[in-house]
Amino acid sequence: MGSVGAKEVPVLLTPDGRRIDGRTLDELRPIRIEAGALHQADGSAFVEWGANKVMAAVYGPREVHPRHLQQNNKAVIQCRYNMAAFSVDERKRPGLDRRSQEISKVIAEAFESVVFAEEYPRTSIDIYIEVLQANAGTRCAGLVAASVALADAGIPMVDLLPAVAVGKVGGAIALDLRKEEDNYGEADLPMALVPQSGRLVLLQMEGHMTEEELARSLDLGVQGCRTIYEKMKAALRERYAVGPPAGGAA
Amino acid sequence: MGSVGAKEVPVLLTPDGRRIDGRTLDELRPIRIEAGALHQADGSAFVEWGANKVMAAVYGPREVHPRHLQQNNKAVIQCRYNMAAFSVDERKRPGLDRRSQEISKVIAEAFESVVFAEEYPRTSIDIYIEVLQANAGTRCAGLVAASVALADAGIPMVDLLPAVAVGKVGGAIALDLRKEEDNYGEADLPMALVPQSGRLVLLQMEGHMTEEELARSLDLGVQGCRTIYEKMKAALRERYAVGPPAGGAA
Amino acid sequence: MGSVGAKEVPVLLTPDGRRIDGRTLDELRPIRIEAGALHQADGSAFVEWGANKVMAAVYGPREVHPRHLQQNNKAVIQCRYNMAAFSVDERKRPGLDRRSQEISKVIAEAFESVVFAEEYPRTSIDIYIEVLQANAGTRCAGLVAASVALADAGIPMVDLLPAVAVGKVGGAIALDLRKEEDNYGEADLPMALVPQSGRLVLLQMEGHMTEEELARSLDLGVQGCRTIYEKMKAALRERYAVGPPAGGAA
Amino acid sequence: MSGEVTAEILTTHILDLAAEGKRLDGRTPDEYRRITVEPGFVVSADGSALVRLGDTAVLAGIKLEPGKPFPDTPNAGVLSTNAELIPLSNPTFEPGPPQPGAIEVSRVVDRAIRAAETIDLTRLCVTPSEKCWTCFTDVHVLDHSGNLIDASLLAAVTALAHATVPAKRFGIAEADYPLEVQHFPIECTFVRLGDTIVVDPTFDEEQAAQGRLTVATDETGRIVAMQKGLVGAFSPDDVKEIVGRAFVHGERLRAFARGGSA
Amino acid sequence: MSGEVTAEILTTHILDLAAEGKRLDGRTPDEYRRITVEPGFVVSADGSALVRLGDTAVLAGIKLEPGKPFPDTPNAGVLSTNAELIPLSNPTFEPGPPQPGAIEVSRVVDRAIRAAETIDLTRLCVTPSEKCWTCFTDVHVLDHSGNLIDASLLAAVTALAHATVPAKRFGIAEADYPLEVQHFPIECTFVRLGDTIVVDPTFDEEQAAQGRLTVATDETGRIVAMQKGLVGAFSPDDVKEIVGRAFVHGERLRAFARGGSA
Amino acid sequence: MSGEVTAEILTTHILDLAAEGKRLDGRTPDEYRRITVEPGFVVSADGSALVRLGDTAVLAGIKLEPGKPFPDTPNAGVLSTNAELIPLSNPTFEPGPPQPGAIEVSRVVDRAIRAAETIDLTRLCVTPSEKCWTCFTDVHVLDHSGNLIDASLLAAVTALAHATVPAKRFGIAEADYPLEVQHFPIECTFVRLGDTIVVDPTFDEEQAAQGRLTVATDETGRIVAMQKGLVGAFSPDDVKEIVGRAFVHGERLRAFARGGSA
Repeated sequence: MGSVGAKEVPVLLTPDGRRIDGRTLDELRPIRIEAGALHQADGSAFVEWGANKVMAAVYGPREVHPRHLQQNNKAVIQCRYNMAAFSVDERKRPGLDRRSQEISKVIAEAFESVVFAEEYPRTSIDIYIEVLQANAGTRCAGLVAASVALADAGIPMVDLLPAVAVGKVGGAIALDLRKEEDNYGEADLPMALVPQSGRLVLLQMEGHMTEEELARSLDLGVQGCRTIYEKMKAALRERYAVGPPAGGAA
Repeated sequence: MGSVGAKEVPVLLTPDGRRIDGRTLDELRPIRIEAGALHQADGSAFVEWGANKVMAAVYGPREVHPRHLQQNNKAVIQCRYNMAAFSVDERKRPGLDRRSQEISKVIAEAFESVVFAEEYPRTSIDIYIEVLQANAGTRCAGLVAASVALADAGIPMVDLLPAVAVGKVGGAIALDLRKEEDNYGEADLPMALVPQSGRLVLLQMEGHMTEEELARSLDLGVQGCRTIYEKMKAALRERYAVGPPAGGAA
Repeated sequence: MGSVGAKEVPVLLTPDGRRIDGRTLDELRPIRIEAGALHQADGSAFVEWGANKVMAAVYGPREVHPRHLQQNNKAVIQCRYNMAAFSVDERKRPGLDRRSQEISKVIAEAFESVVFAEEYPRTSIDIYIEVLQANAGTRCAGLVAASVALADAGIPMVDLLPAVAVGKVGGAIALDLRKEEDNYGEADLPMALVPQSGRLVLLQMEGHMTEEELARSLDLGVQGCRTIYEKMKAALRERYAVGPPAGGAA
Repeated sequence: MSGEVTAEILTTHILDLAAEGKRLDGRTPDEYRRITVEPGFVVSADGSALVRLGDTAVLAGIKLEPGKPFPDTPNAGVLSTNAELIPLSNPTFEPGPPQPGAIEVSRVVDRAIRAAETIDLTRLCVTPSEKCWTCFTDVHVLDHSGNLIDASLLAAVTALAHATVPAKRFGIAEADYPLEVQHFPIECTFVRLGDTIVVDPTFDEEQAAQGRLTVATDETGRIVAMQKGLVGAFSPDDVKEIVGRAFVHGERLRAFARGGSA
Repeated sequence: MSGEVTAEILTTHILDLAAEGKRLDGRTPDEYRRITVEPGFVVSADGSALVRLGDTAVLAGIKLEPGKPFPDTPNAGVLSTNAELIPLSNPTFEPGPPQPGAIEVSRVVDRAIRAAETIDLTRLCVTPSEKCWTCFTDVHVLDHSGNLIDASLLAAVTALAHATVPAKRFGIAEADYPLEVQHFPIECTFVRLGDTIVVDPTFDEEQAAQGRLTVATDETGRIVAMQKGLVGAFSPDDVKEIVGRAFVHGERLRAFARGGSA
Repeated sequence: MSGEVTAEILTTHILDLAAEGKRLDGRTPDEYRRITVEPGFVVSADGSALVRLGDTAVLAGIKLEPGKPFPDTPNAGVLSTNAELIPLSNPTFEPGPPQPGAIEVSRVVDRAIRAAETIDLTRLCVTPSEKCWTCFTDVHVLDHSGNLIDASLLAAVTALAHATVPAKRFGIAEADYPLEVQHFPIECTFVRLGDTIVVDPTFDEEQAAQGRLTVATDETGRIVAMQKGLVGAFSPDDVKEIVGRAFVHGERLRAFARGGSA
């Protein structure tokens, strides 16, 4: 979001509306989703999205740890979003920083909004998201991976949760920012959609936009989510077509 | 307590026995006590004492956390004395340092000596003291606030616990030290009194005094506690006269 | 193990096969074992071995803390190996570092291999090892002390666990390295033996040796363990001869 | 157990009222509780403000200390924002490391302050690459009766607006001088109660809520931060409506941050 | 409870099979699972490798940063090895501080890398006593189906062998250059199942094991590290036999670290 | 449960005895247990002492390291005192972060050492504002059979009195030299058992106690620190009586700190 005293800003938008990597304003980066990428987890998915690589695993419903979090009338949904030390340019110290804890919270709340948690009282559904390689949009990639992992684990949900970030770059509203756009752009707006109801269960914003720009961003994001939704369903279809655990993040 | 290599010492005592703020040796700083200053707590009090501002809240009797501290024959009394980061000249890192933990322990033990804990087996009575602005004597101000908060919460006690520090300043024994006196004085002796029995349930000392000076200090402190006791009772009377939560630290 | 850029290496081996302290290659440092050195512990032992001073205490079988570690069919064996801040040349920060945690783990596993844990289901047997003065070989000294402490506590075991380190120093295989030998030598190989079965329950190695050197090291270590075994039994005989707690690390 | 039952009954009641456009404390859906703002409450701080939002009370304190600029921003000072949800303020808070709720408040407040460029960080630079001011904003929640985010940012911005740089005390300048604030971000929080969206929720309304949305705006007409929280969902149209309402309330609350008093 | 019973039946079955020299997945006692090695899996790292050992998957990433040499080794860079057994990889792992198992993996991997002098640390010195490279090796276990130590060291050494020193990015040299590895330590792990000693144990075999022994060898014929783990015992003759087998397997696995691909 | 009952019976018995001026171990109310002091117990420390007070055993070790003076005391070295109540020493201690009891011992010992000006801190300054000695006193409780504070301070002061500044090892001077102690604070602890106040309580007496009071005195006749602990109360007259007794015992215990041996 344009930090003070930062070095010279690269050209983020060409006169003919092309972005730094040649995409149009409403174009997603390439995305590849693999359901069932792990063997130990009850459900898992690996997502490669632009230069992001994110693994998600789901365990549960199972016993709640720590015990005092147990709820009598529903499953507890716990999420741990974590970045590998080597996933970013400057090495990150292992462990959850405040940013990771905040993201874990909003992702857990997003899934609590769609999982039929009351079907599994006194249990825990644990979602683990590991960012292995980061290039802007990791929380959305994590949501997409976790959503497919939940489906892979057979957890009943209202719907899958496609997610994408919209941003403001060089004055224009653009879909699915990559790292340079996120670093030097004016705003970043990640969101997650329940396709069935058309409602948002995750929404954050940082930067600055006008009311009118926000309205356009929401519409662009919803449209992006619907595209990703199709890819998520395709990944799950492929998984069930293949049968037993495929195994292969690579 | 006069640290090594410290800068020049201010004049702490005038030839006519007046202190840096004009008080006599046995004079307290102004003190204002407001019972019921908070809405969420079961009992609360705000104390402004000289340039100290201290808030106390009491929760309980309630379930014990962590559970393994539960006692079968009485309530556990837990205390957390904490200083806000901005309460002192040099910013304090958030969280309990060793000093705060020691003070929490001696305050908890002081209240355990007067609360009828056996009336509430298997429960916890939790005392929280927050120092918002500090100017020497915060543990005594905290004790006074917590004591009024316990009464406000309806916890049965032998008696209220007035508290005050006595010190040695410029060679003289003086009541209720302020910051400069504490920093450059020779000794500090905080105490808390059970007025009914005339016994002390908190007593600490740091610095140096003779046996004779200590004896005089104890007498002066007991006298100061009795004055504060009256103010505590007045604050509680006012609280019950008014009725429902007053609300207003300011 | 010969760190990069270290200062000049002392002469570790004379032409006639004598070591820095005059010992032969297969000679142990002096060792003194005192069973029952503490009063509070259920079992204890103090070991002075060369310039090492190590205290061990055993508590249990007793309730398991934390509770969720409890096992229905056997006792849990927990070990905490700790070094005092002043036990080494450069002051060690209090608390368990990663090395101490690893050593705690392998020592616990060694004792789990010989204690009849199934006789005490749902309990914990807690082994505490405190290194008060360190001079290479502290994990072996700790094992010896803990083993005697377990016997002193009356915990039934297959056998005592003598332990010793073998190393490679100045090209030769040598028994029971002292600090200079460990710092400038080529390899260190601590082991713990079950004398009855002739099997090893602890074995670690760091440095470099050939396959043939390793074979000789194992034989030398087993021989050293058998010598120490006799001293351990003697210490326990003395303890029971004397009767009630002796008391005296010094 | 009985606590859970009570909570369920209360939730049902709140939702029933909301369906009629009513609230437990008599407010309309688009009405804030009474606000008071007291700058300078703590003299040991370089700036401070006590904010009350109905029964919610939050104290923010500022401390400035000399520090070192980050290598990638050699001409800028450093901001650090921290919110403590101390157990004094609510029966549900436990002592211990900061909980996700406290971290969320810290980060949402911090994000608004940064994105709005509340402070001109270049003015906090003393010697490029070598020395700058680090500005710590500590938010201490004293009484948690709901809507901590709005109260916390209002307290933080008011404290910043009334803060002094202790340049003399640290021997960096001849005299202390005002910190100065260049923008005034304000956060307005809404929760969904069935089909009704209410502003400035109480603690009980937050428990009953089906989604929470916070929108930060500044005095230039920009949206500078947003945060959806809690379980629940908002349609894009809900979001647009909320943003409009946030601009209106933001304007009114900003006067408190500037002027201070009620 | 029923989980415990299942585990006991499985253990008995594994031990019965082992008595006949058989294994649950059809391997012989001296056979590794299928190995694949993918260097460069993570481009944000200065070096990386994804290693699969049957169903076990481990990712190692290298990061180099300028730092300060230790006072007692002024001419050497600094190595730091860390293994994270993240809860994503196995149902038995809990979030929280590193458990003893993770610490053991970290330390056994670290010990082999150091004792083998895998990296010539003097080449990581920039200015003696003042500036050097700190080389962080982070091992991220993704799928824990047994034998983490062998997979972790193989991933770490492969990542080091394919790593680049980011000298240009940090303004220390005109161009980045390869890190270079001077020795290739390989760890081979064995467990005792009754009287049979099997290599490359699965997760279930580790649960059933009566002792585990890891032997690290390098390409010059040296043993560089050993670690006995788990409850159980080995005779000196067992150890000698295992060391011999470790040299044979080590030779084969080393090819993966050098070449990278399967 | 039965443990609780046993403890109650023991407490009653201790109080009954105390009412007659007797104690479980045959001592009078004003009698210490047998004291032995062994300086130099640990040669890896720069100073050390093992103190036994009956069945209580405490080991103190000193380490001096070069450091930086605090900005507000540029001409003074730094003291750091830490007491570890390790779980080896008593069945009630758990591994983990320091408990309030351990923190209290650390702080009460530290307070006496500082207030008595045991060490002339200006002698620990090497270069004003730049370099000084940091003197770490670590107290390791080995056997906790009551009265840790008295044993800990006695061990700490003895260790300081016999410590050496390792100036040669750190290249700061040609030779090491004695640390030198200028005052000898001694803490004496008393507990109330009914109307009887006894000195040097055992672990069981501490459990039965109705208040504990520690008084530190030095050889110049000054009181330098006090600490009331545990549940219970003392009248001002009790305090005055205890202070008088503390001066008498202090004189005797001080001989151990100076001379070392029993």
